Amino acid sequence: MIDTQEPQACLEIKGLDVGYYKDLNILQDLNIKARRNQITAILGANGVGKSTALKAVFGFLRPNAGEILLEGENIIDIPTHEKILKGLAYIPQQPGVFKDMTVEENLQLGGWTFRRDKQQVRDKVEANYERFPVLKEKRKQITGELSGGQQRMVEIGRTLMAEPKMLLIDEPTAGLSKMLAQEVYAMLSDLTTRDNLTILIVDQEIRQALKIADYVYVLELGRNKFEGPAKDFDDLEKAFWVG
Amino acid sequence: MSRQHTPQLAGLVLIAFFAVFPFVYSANDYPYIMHLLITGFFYAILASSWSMLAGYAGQFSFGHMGFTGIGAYTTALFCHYIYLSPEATNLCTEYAIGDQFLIFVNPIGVTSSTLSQDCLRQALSAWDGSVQVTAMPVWLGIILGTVMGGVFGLLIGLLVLPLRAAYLALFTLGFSEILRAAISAEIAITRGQAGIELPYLFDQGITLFGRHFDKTDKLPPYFVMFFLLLTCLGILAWLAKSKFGLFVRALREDQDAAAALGVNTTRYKVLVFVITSMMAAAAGAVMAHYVRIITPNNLMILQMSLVVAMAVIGGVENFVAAAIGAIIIEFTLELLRNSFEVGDIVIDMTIWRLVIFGVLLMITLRFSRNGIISPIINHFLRGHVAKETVAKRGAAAESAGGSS
Amino acid sequence: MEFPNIFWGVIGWMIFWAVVGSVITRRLYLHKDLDTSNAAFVGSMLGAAMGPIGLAALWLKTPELTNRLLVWPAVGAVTLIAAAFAFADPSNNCVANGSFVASQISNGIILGIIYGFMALGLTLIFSILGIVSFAHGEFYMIGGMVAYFVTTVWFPGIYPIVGILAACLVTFALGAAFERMFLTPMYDGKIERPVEYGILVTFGLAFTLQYFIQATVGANPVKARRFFDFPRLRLPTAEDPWLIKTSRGNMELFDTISISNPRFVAAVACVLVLLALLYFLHRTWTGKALRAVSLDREAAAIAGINPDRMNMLAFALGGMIAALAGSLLVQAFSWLPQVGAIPAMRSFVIVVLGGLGSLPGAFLGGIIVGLVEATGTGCVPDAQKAASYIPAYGMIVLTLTLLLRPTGLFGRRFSGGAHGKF
Amino acid sequence: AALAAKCPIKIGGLAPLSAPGAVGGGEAMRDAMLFAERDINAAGGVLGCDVKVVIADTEGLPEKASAIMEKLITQDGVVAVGGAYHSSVGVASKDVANNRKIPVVFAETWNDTITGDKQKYIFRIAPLSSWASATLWKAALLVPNIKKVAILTENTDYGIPAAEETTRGLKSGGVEAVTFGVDIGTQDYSGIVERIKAGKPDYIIVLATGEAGYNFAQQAADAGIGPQDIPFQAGQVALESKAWWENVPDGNMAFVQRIGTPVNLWNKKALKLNEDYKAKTGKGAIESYALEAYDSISILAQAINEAESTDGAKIVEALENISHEGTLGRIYFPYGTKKDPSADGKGDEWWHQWPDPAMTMIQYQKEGQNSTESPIVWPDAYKTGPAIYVKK
Amino acid sequence: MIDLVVTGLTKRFGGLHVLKGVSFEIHGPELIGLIGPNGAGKTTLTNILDGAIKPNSGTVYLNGERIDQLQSFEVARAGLGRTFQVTRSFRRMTVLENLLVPALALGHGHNRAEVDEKAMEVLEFLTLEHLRNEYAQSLSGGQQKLLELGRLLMLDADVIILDEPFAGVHPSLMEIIYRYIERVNEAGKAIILISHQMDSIFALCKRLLVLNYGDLIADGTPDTVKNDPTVIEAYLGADDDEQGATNGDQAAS
Ligand SMILES: Nc1ncnc2c1ncn2[C@@H]1O[C@H](COP(=O)(O)OP(=O)(O)OP(=O)(O)O)[C@@H](O)[C@H]1O
Ligand SMILES: Nc1ncnc2c1ncn2[C@@H]1O[C@H](COP(=O)(O)OP(=O)(O)OP(=O)(O)O)[C@@H](O)[C@H]1O
Ligand SMILES: [Mg+2]
Ligand SMILES: [Mg+2]
Repeated sequence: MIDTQEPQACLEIKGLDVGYYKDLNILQDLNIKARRNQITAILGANGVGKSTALKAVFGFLRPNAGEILLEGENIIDIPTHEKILKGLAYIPQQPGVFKDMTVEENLQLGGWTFRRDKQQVRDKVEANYERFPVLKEKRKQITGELSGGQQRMVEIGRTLMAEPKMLLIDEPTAGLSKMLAQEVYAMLSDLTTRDNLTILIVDQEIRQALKIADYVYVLELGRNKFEGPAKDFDDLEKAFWVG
Repeated sequence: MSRQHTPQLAGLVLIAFFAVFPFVYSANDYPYIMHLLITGFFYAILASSWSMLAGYAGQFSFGHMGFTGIGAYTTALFCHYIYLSPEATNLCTEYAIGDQFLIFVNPIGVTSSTLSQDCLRQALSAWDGSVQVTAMPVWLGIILGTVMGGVFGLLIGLLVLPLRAAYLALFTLGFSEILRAAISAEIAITRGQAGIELPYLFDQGITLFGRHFDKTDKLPPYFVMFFLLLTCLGILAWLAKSKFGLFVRALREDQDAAAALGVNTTRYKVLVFVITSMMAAAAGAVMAHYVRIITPNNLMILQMSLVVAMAVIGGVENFVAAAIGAIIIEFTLELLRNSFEVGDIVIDMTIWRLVIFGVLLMITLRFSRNGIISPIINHFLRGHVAKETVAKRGAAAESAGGSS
Repeated sequence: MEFPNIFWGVIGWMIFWAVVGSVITRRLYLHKDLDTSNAAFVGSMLGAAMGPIGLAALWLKTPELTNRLLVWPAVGAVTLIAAAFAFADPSNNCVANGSFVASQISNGIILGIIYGFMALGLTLIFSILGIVSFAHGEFYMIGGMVAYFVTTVWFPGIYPIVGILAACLVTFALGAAFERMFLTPMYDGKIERPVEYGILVTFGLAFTLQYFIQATVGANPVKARRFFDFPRLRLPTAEDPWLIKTSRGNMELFDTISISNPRFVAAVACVLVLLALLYFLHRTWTGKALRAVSLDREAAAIAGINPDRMNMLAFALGGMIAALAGSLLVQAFSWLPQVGAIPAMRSFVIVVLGGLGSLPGAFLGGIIVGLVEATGTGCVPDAQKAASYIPAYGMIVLTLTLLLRPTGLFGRRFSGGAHGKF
Repeated sequence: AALAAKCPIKIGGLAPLSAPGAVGGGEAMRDAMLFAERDINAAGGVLGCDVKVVIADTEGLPEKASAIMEKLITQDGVVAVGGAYHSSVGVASKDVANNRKIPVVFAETWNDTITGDKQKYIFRIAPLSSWASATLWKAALLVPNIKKVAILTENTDYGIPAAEETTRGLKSGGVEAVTFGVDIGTQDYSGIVERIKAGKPDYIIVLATGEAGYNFAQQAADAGIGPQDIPFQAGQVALESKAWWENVPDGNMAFVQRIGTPVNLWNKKALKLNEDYKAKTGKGAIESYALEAYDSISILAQAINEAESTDGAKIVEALENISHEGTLGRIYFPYGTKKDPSADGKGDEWWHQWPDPAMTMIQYQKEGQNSTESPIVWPDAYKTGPAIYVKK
Repeated sequence: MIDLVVTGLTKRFGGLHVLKGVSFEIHGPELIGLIGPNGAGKTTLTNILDGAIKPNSGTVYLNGERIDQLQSFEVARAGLGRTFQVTRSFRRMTVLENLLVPALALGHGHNRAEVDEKAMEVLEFLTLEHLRNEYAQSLSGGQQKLLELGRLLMLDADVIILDEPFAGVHPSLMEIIYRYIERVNEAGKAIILISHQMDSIFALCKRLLVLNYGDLIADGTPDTVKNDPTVIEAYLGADDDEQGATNGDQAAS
């Protein structure tokens, strides 16, 4: 899946400064490029600002400086709820399923943007049940009653409903059993090849991430530290977990 | 330097102004203006104590007016039903205390034709003037009312301990509603909506500044209410400055963090209820003796909303601002009473003034959340802080690089 | 009351064991490493219902506190109070007069439905915006006023439904406009204490609306004409015995329960609208989006739902529900600018009782309050005071509930969204 | 100094114009008092000056009332005060006026205590509560086979004493009465109605004012114990016929107590006022408290003229000697400083009290009937038609 | 002599078993690192020690006094202080007032001058003295963290638990926190340091506790802990087949 020639960037973060408080920038001059149809991983110790970067891209935080380009268009001023219309999707670190609603309702809400087309919504929900057969059995269950892993599936499924071109995903397998985690990773690779999705993944499971990623960024305290194709990182593994 | 002291100075000027006002003002409407001031002081006590409760301690209670009712009704019932007599009536419930008898008059309700069932009256007419019965001293009633306010404050404070913001507001609202319903319903004792009458604050009049004032004169109650206000403000100021103020604000900001730093949050939460309730009760008791009649309507949500609005418009996080706001609003609402005509259309301000008031409340909240008075005070008190910070920042910037 | 000692004796006994039960059960469950969230409630109810025997059984077995254990002891306690009352006051209408009891219960339920419906609007607003709307009663009042003016003053003889729709429309627009103008600053996190801000600013709205209506409409009671007449019915036959008899303005069931037309129409309409509302919330896209926002704002935004738009919708809808209740009741009650205060108070009690933010809680809370009020009004022996205390009955139940379960009866299972934050 | 008064001469008019006061009543009184001002000025004013009636909102709150009285006297400079609706307002404000030596003629404050302490400057043309209740129970005792009466009363200073007096009166006639108190503002009476129904009363008396009076009557009618089912005496608000028929479509056969002379005996003044009032307010007929309010102002105007002074003491003197042709009839005050009520063996409450405001009982016998056209069924002196006692 | 004895702490939230019998002891001015994956129960343990929540079973003794059933403020007065993972400064109080709260809570109020002096000294140490009259809400995130540490200094507790003090802190402020920890430690206090930042932990701590989903799986010097296979398995989430790759010297980087 690794192309030989440099693929065009789908999402590009340029010189981003972001913070939660007015004069403390968690991220400083961050530069990241997510290449089309590839998986780009962002790695780094806890608290370096990986999730913050994704939140900023998706509009939950307003950057103090820098640009965020999606297909060359600056998306900083697009409100969060319209990002999905641009083909940008996000799965946050804290699970964000609607716990009091059924699995099916959750999935349906993923199709909010094309809700007028009922047939399409139905088809996509079915497609998701194919992707996650467990969910089909539990379609009428309240999502809050599912296990953490299954909730994660619901969330991924819901996000894929809108058929984004670009997916931001934050620690997709945190709290999942190893088996499930493997499946999720397999699915993510699958998505890039089969569904032509571009993925920007933040992860702590370094080994797994390196296995599926094409390109890797390593952050340290809100700044770029290393970057390079995943295959170059084999020996640097140990450097990651101590930041 | 002087800027920082401007508010204090202004405060002193204001106090001096109110202290001499009754002596220098002599226009025709003197009693009316005095009355407005007394009422203004009354609301100022309520608004400032409520701002301590809601603004400082974050306990957003809607039951504050209930406590004024408790204070007022305690003293009213006390003065209404209890007497001292040198001789036994043998009709009323009575207890010998030394050579006197403590007489509890039986409640006779509101009907005038039941007056004959009043045991004390019967006894008095039997004695035919040979025995002098003494009424209870008003000050004792006021003190009792205050204490009772504290007791109820303690109960409510304990009851609402686990409640969060919205629950607290709704629960306290309900509390004052129950109180109102009970007072309205227990007519035999409280005389319900007919209202219970109270003796004058100074039934025999009083001699002040070498002058005798009749019981109906406005000056003595003016100064009583004024000193009560000053006392309350004094206590509040002292509390706010002392560790109490620090602790209640800390618990407003973050209860767990305050507890982790050794603050007994339960105690201070209850204490702030007790103290502010006592202030409300004291104000209610004095006011009741001044107005000389108290009805359950005083506990209506409308009255509470007035206090809340006054505190909010003044500035709920500064009790002085809340107090000033109360006095200003009391006057504004009175001034707005005057209807006027635009061409043929009579604008009846008796009603429109409250519409205006509601709009003012919303606009203040929307655009100046700290109220109208408190930003002015803060401008003087805290204006220098920014300058100071900026000045020192340059020097400190290097060592505290992160803050750049 | 003939034997007050029996009654108060039993009550005293129940209170004693309820206190013992709540305190010790909680300690015990904590100590035994079990879930304690319902321990106080179950302990107190079991203590009240079955005294030391029930408590001993509970303490020995310490079972998991399922819903069954939550409900049955509570029912038992209520039954015991009722029994004690029956013994103490055998000649009371509530004990001796079956048809009276039936009518009181049906009255309580009908009123409860209407109360619950109103409270639903309040709780809807709370679950999505996280604020308690103090202007709820004023929306109710305006709903009635609009319906009155449309059906009786401006277009007499028009279909009543037009008036109701007009009321909905007006209040919906009003709610939406208010939300845009005054509530939006709450969402950007700039307001330190949004709960209090919400209370105060809606309070200002209430003030403004009430006096605005008084200034423009005046203070004479008005009332809309009856929306529909009942057809004359006598079932099963024209001869007695019959089950249902109706006249134009009244319906009588089983020769005992009589329900007035406006009240019946209002309750039926409330139930219908409630069903429609449930359909809306659970079956339509917008409804699902509303619920989604109330559960998790950020996730909803990620899915493409505009949370700000949903806030506006929720506030407008909540106000509209109150107005709908008002427009239905303006044919039953006389209408004044101050008319909203009492139902608003009632709604507050109900939503706290049911658990702020819980839709089923609001509705069941409404019925509970309706029944409690009916019981109080009907059974308290002193006729003069029984009705005077109506505002207090619900509060007493509420106080007890809050002492035992600070989150109300139906605290949300999976708290999230605004409900989780405040 | 008699004619040196500043023009215009101001007279205060108390009325509740915002909640929690009874705003409906207040607005009626305000309108009537403004008519009084118009009529006095049209007739040449007072002491050569125009009269200005300064309307003041009491909000129905006693503590506001004393403030308002204070304001009227000291800021607006009124020389006398009329109006007032709530008794508690009267009780709270009378001392202020008395101390400032400003005469007050209270219009609709029934509570006996207002004149009971014999204050020099306090007059009243409203009926005494204890006495008004007598008409209630006396009329009730005429109901055939009456054994049990249910009284619905608002728990206010008006309702409770009236209920108690009525109960006592009924008991003296051997009739049992049960009183149901309700909080003002209550909208739903279904529980109470059921309870009253279960008690199977022979007669129902409503002593609730405001919307409560309408709500209860209609809800009772819905439940089968309305005016068409058993003899039913509605509250004062039923006199406002237009509102009555709008709010209580099933209000036929209701009895209502009226204060003031029956319409057929109305003088020209009353008739004219009624017409003007109807035209201005769109109501069916003028309420008795509006008439009282009107008279309270015009009697003061006459007293000032007769005293030839705006001095309080002189006005009081004039009032004590006055004979005023008002809309309610001839108004005079037999007891006062000249003659103590005890001289006639009467209680203190008769001090400065108009002794004979007429009290009648009317009955709506046709649907949509105007209260002024309904037959007077009691007392015999005014009777224009027989009462119809419905029976199930 | 400082003496914290924790025995058999368990805690459940509903069905979730967050702590499963945690025991350890601290004697003297130790500087201990507490590490473990996200959700291991570190903050919960802190909350229990602090008295904010009650354990289902187990005991905590501080200097011979049993503190596990005490309320939070009593624990604080008994000599145990903590910071919060998410900064919890009193936002609408000035920096100075923030510092005064613990001092006055301990009852040092009668000697106000001394308290003020100490507060100023602390502020100076934390380089916040120029901000003393600013509201805490106008401080940056990092400065608020410092402020929280400052409050702990004023509390003068014997045992201090720092919950992720380095999270979101700029390197230059990190220096100050390092100095802070040293200072407190030198003053004879025990510190429990919770952090995900391994280099800081290894640089500062002489003893590590490793918590893994409710179990205390290791307690020893950094070196032994680092090479403990259970720790590596649990914390590094290593695949079994690649376990060998992780036993290098992580502290080096
Ligand atoms: N009040 C609570 N109710 C229910 N579950 C809780 C509660 N507090 C914590 N938990 C759960 O307990 C577990 C341990 O949480 P804790 O905060 O102690 O972890 P931690 O070790 O501090 O993690 P981190 O490094 O992410 O801060 C988590 O699964 C958390 O969800
Ligand atoms: N809402 C917030 N308010 C203030 N500070 C925050 C907030 N969220 C995160 N931070 C701070 O921002 C920094 C970066 O956090 P972020 O969540 O981006 O880390 P991360 O790299 O994703 O870590 P992890 O691997 O633990 O998820 C942390 O120091 C954190 O304390
Ligand atoms: Mg993260
Ligand atoms: Mg933690």
